Amino acid sequence: MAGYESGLKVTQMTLALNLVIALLLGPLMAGVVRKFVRARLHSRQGPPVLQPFYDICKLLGKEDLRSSSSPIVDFAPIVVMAATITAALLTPMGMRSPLAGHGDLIVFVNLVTIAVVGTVMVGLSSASPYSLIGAAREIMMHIMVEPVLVICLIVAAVKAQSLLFWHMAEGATAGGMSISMVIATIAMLMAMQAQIGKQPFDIAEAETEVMGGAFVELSGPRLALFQWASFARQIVYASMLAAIFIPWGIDLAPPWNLGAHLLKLLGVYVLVGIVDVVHPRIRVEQAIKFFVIIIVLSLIGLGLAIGGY
Amino acid sequence: MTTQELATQLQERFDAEQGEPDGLASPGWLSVTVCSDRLLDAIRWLWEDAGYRFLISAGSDLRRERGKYLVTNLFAQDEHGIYLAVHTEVDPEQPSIPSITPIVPAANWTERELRDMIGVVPEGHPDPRRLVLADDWPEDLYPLRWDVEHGIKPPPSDCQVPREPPPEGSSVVPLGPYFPSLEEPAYFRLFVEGEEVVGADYRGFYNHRGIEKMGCSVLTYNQIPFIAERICGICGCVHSTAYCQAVERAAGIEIPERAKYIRTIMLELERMQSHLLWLGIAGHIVGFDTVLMQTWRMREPIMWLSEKLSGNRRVYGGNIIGGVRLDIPTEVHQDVLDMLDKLETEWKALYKSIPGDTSLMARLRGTGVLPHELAVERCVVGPTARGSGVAIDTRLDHPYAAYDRLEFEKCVHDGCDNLSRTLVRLDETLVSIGLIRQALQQMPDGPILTQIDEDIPGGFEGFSGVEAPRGEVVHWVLTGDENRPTRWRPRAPTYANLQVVPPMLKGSQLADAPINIASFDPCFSCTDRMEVVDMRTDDEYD
Amino acid sequence: MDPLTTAVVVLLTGALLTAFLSRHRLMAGYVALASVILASISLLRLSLWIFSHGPFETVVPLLRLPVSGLRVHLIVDQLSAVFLFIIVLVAVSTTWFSLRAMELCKARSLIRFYPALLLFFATTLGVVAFQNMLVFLLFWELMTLTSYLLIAFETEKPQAARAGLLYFVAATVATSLMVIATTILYAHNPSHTFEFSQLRDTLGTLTTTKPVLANIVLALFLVGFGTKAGILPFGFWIPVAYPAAPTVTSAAMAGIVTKLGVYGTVRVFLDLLPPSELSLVWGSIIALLGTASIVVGTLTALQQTEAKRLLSFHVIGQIGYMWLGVGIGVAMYHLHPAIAVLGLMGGLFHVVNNASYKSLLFLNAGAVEYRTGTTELDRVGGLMHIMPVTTVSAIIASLSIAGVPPLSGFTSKWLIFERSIMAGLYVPVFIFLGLVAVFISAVTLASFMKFLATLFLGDLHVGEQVAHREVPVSMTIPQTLLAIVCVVFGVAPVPVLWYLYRGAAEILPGMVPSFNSLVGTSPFRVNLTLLGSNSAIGATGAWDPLLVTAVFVGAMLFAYGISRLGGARTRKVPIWLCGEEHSYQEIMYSSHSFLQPFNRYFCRLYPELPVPKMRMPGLLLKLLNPDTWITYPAERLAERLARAQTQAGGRALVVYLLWAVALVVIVGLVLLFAHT
Amino acid sequence: MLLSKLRQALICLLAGKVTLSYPAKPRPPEEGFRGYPEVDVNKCIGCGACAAVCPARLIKIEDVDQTTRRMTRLLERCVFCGRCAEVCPEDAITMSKQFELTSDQARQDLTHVCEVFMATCKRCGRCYEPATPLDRIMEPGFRHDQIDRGGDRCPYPELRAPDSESPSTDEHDEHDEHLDEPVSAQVAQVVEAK
Repeated sequence: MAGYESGLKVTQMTLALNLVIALLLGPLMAGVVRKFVRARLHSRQGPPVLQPFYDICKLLGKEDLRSSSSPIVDFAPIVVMAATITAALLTPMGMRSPLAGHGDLIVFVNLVTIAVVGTVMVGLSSASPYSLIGAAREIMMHIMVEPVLVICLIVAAVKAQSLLFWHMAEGATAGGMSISMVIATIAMLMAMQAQIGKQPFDIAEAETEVMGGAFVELSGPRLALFQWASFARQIVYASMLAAIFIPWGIDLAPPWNLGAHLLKLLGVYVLVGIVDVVHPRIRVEQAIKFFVIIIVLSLIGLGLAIGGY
Repeated sequence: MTTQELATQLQERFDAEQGEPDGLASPGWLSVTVCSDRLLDAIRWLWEDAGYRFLISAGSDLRRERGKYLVTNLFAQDEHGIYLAVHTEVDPEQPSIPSITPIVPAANWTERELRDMIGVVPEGHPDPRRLVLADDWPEDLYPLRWDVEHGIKPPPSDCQVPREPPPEGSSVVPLGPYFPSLEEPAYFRLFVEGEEVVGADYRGFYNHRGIEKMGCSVLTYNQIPFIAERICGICGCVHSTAYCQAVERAAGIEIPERAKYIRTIMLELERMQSHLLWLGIAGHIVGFDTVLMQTWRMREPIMWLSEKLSGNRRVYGGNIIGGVRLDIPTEVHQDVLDMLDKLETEWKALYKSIPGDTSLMARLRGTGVLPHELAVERCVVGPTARGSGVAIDTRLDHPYAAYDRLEFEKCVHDGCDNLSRTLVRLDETLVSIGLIRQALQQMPDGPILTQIDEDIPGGFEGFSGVEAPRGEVVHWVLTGDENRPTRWRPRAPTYANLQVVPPMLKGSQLADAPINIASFDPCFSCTDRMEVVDMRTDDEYD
Repeated sequence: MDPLTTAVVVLLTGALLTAFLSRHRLMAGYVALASVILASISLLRLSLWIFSHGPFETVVPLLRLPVSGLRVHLIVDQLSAVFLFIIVLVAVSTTWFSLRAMELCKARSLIRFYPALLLFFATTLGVVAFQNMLVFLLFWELMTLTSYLLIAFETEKPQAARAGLLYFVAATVATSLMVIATTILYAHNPSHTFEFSQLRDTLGTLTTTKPVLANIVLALFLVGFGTKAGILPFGFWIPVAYPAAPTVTSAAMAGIVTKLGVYGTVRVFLDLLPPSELSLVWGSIIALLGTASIVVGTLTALQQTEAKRLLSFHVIGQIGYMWLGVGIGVAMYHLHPAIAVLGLMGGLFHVVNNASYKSLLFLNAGAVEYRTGTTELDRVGGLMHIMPVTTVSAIIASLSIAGVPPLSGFTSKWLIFERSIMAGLYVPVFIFLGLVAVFISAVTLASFMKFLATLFLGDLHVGEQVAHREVPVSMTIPQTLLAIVCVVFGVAPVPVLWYLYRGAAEILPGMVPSFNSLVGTSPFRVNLTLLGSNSAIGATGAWDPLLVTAVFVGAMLFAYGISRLGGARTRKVPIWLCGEEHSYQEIMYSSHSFLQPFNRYFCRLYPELPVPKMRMPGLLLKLLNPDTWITYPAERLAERLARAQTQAGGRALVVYLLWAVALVVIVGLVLLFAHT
Repeated sequence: MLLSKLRQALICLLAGKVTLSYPAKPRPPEEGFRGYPEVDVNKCIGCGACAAVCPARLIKIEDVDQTTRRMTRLLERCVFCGRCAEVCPEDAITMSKQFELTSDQARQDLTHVCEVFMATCKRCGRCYEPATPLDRIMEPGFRHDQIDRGGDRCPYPELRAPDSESPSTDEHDEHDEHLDEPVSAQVAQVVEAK
């Protein structure tokens, strides 16, 4: 518990740290993966590493085309970004998160649900058939993937006997990786692949089928906010996976545990990148059938965890 | 059954006189004329009993020459390698002809085009909507008549082409005209319930550019091959080869052996790069961008090689009436062979990895099912047909250029779904590699172009079919006297394949619609035929 | 006279007055509203008094039945005070809403509606107030009768009559089962009274001496309360009754009747049944039934294409959450009190929240029906453009029922999930129940996205003759009231939890862990840190609504700042449909095809509800049809009286009022005289 | 499943990076490449063979007056088939290696007008182009007696004396019915050959 004697001083510092990691490291990591994993496997040079930042800055300046007059369309991106930032402040990124004492696993899951709700509301509020179909697919994927996310986190909670993140970060893998934690990690990886919309689960925003799904009618700063929020969400999921499910490096001294966390983050990103490059996109009902299997798998993990393995 | 026996049979049954017996008739070609009231039973006999496959029908305005409209229906008999043209003359005062679509469903589009282009109305056609002309084209203006001047721009009229309403309870999801998964403008209206497609309606010809009108009004014989080559962005050489062969057969010109081999090599080169391009596009549509990048990387050496051979990556510009313009010197052979070996090794590695990839199989196997009967009934051609077990390949059934001197077999799979169509294309690429190797070995020396001394005589028919990467390209030419053909009718394979897409889409998932359409490798520009505005009339073009 | 009886008396007089004023619909409405508000003021005063002084006890002279010197104790303890608060909240908002909403059933005169509504509220007070099982059952049956009148209000509509009959039969069967159970208990009660205190001891002895009989009694009670609450196998009447009833009735009943079912369960299984191994078994059964009804109710709601039917299936779904919370409380009390008390508080808090947003959702559906005449999801859309207040309240209600953090639904679901996971450490089955609840809360979110999308978002398309105006003020105020309640309970849940804790501690025997030990002692009691079982780890769960909401709002401002950074201009453009124009009808994505792949895969699970066809012999139908033997004679009598007055020269209204005042005075005298 | 994935990944990695950062590192076309047709005006004799044979019909020949012939080329529609270079008797047209021809004022940038000074042909009165009438006369193909070698440069057959027949499809050229059309203002500004 060396790094965790939280005085108010530590929380201010982690507040800034979490924000920086979520908002600035997110696009950077996406750029790194796009260049060194995806482009390399495509045998091409790949765009510059800061390309995501260039995209966001360009979009912020571009004209905002409005096709539906409902106020939800300009309110939802702000809510999605806010929910993602709050979730980022909740996740342990190497050290104890700023909102550590003020929110637990269920709060985190529901904050992420707000982000999905925002996207879906934007998709539903325009009359274009592509955005409606995209929003419907987003909901279906969410229904199937959120339970897997929750079950894996609960496996860690059961191992750590508590729902608070810094307990889980330490307790879950205290005695080394048990069987249930391994199963939970695999299931969590699959769920993460779907939550951040990477292949083979890039179904809600399939550009060749529904032209970007819920985002087809978005442009300008609103689209920039959604893209930045999705980059930040990728960091949140990856650091959740790295902090809780990958055991090493949590109890080092302050500067080193952050370094260990970033390393683990990079590892998770590369793994996700490789899986993303090597798979085509599967259909919605195939994804639903696939995730039923993943839910059963994680339930088995949970059963083992309760049994004490 | 040779052409002569067929001619006698048609003679007694439907008193069809044979076309003028000139020495120029090439072996597997027969042209007969039938009067319009005996036309239906002739076609029924050909379609049901004699097992003929419908190709295309062409309407020509011969009022200056014979004072009549001429409607030609073209058929092919693949076992015996016979092409048959059934002509019917229509008098201009009463321009109508009994529709053959109820008997031959594949003739649906061509007969609607007859009505659009020269004003001959097919009586009893199930779906007499306008096909080729734009919605706002005036009602009574038929572009292919000789008195309508080339390149006119009539004021837009406001007649609306009725659209098929969606069935009860389903909504319309438009796929096109400008859609990420279609490279060219085509407009599919998918009727969707939830994620399931319950119906589809196709409205195409956004890219119609009136090339046939150009062919018979402003271009000369030797200008057409270069314009024909630009009918399709990917498979250009097939069109120019088919056109040149048609004119050569009409005028009885014999091209040198070496030119035949060079044409064969150019056609096979083009087939390889077209299949590689298609596999990349299909991978991208299914979301598998790695396949796109890798196949287009393998394709690049072919493009460099064709650039070295012909001076242009894609539009070789090699064919001209009487032979070819570009030669393949012996020192280039070694480069070609090295490129082929490298491509073969990489292609075999890719070929082995595809069946094992379960997630790719999940998207390809069992989707976009085109049953064998529907393929035969709608006279589908090329890999689309060979994917549904229909064993037709123009290179073997109706040999042309140097194909009769090379040994290879047809690649036929009877899975009837996207996967089997993909496997057909993969096999064909390997076959093409083998063909080019054989052609390079057997290629004799000698001239590549016969000098044509006198003008091409008017009034003769030329016909030729070439196996393009997407299917059988057919060009029918009626030679004219002012150094240009009076009627030139190209038909791209997608023209036949697209008519089977709406029934095939019914029942599939919405997510599969783009890949099902792409598995036909549609080339919408081919279907619409390209045009260049004439410089001299200084028409504004944008 | 004690506040409870005054409330009941006010409601009774209100009922009588509205009966007479049924000719002037608006006047009757205002009188009903006035009486409800008066009753609520006295009830609120009573509940505040209870929370400060402990349970309120008086002997009600009214029912001094001569038989065996039976003296009836009216005891309102803190648990009942909580339910009083719910009844007040729902009664005020639904009556206020009904002022203009009843214009929908113009054909029917209101003589049967307002009296029945006020009687219904009066009987619910009775159910909550008495600690005597016999009186409890009496009021329970009266509630069934009055609610039957409310459901079968539009008897000319066949499905309303059928729904009423179905409800009446189901409720009566349930009550008869409970009567049987009470007689068994009464027989084994040495002191032969129906008081809860004695029954508690008899049940205690019964569980030890004759466990089989005790189980039967508990089973009967479970079925009785389950039917009224709407738990899966027994709640089949809800999807038939609520859509057929006028929206005001379904809002009132959804807010109160199902909650009283939970009240009954808590009374029997926590108050009467001493905590023991048996209560673990029964607690698990309750939790299992709850989870089953969560799953099936919500999954079936996903397929519905009619708004009220969708909401009624969600009633079954939400009741599941309450029973899950109560189940944890019942099962875990003897094993680990901290988890049990918090689980029970979670269940009760969900009861309070559900009362607010469930009736709000029904009011929204009523507003949509009032303005557009239909609640079919496909035929109406984009109401956000003409009904902003209803849309905002619908969004708040939908988000809070789906459990989105800053709103009230989340806090109760958070408590229930958290405690079910912690309980799972001891009794593994609870963890899986909690997980199923999480899975289904996502499905609830999906079905309410569909509800919002088809009714409110998207482009406006309503019937031609629909006026493009918001619903009248008298309907928007109750909606905003309930929406504010949802938000306030979400952001500041601790005061409500404090009252719930007092209510729960009241009925739980033995030493109950203190509120601070359960919920942590952060400043202003804002941060709920739930202490786990082994104190080595300390807090196991944390939820700080105020701070997280503050951070959320700060992040929203930050995001708004970013979006304004580029200074981009906005421009109106039509939808991009790939280049061709399409009419709206062509591309409208209908609601039944909304989640079609998911529905087809999952929802074959629960086929359409098998509703029995009721063909009753003519006589019984006539007997059960109240119109023939109560309403019409009363109406004719009232008319004759009115006509007599009008001949006396047109001062009818004033005479009415005189009559009303006279009646009140007489009733007051009787009560006063009897009391002394 | 995993085996085929690994094999695919292996193919990709073995191939290595193949893309160039294009504008920085240009990709030189192969030697036989047919790019932008460049006309050497000095060699051009204004015979009009290229105009006759161009598939895109983008060469317009006008005789401004008795002594100058203007050849306007709208090269934005050129299909780079190389027929004009192949047919030109004087090899004045060569296909360059330049293929980057996109520009926003494509009409101005790619319109190439060359004026050729011509002498008048005594027989048909049209002008033809010897640098100086005397030394050009010795050029092959300009002599009246060498007509059979298809050297008659006169582009207007119907104006030719009826007896000389030189039917060859390559050189065949139809009458240009728009000859007397006024030159549009845009093309009028004379661009001196590079």
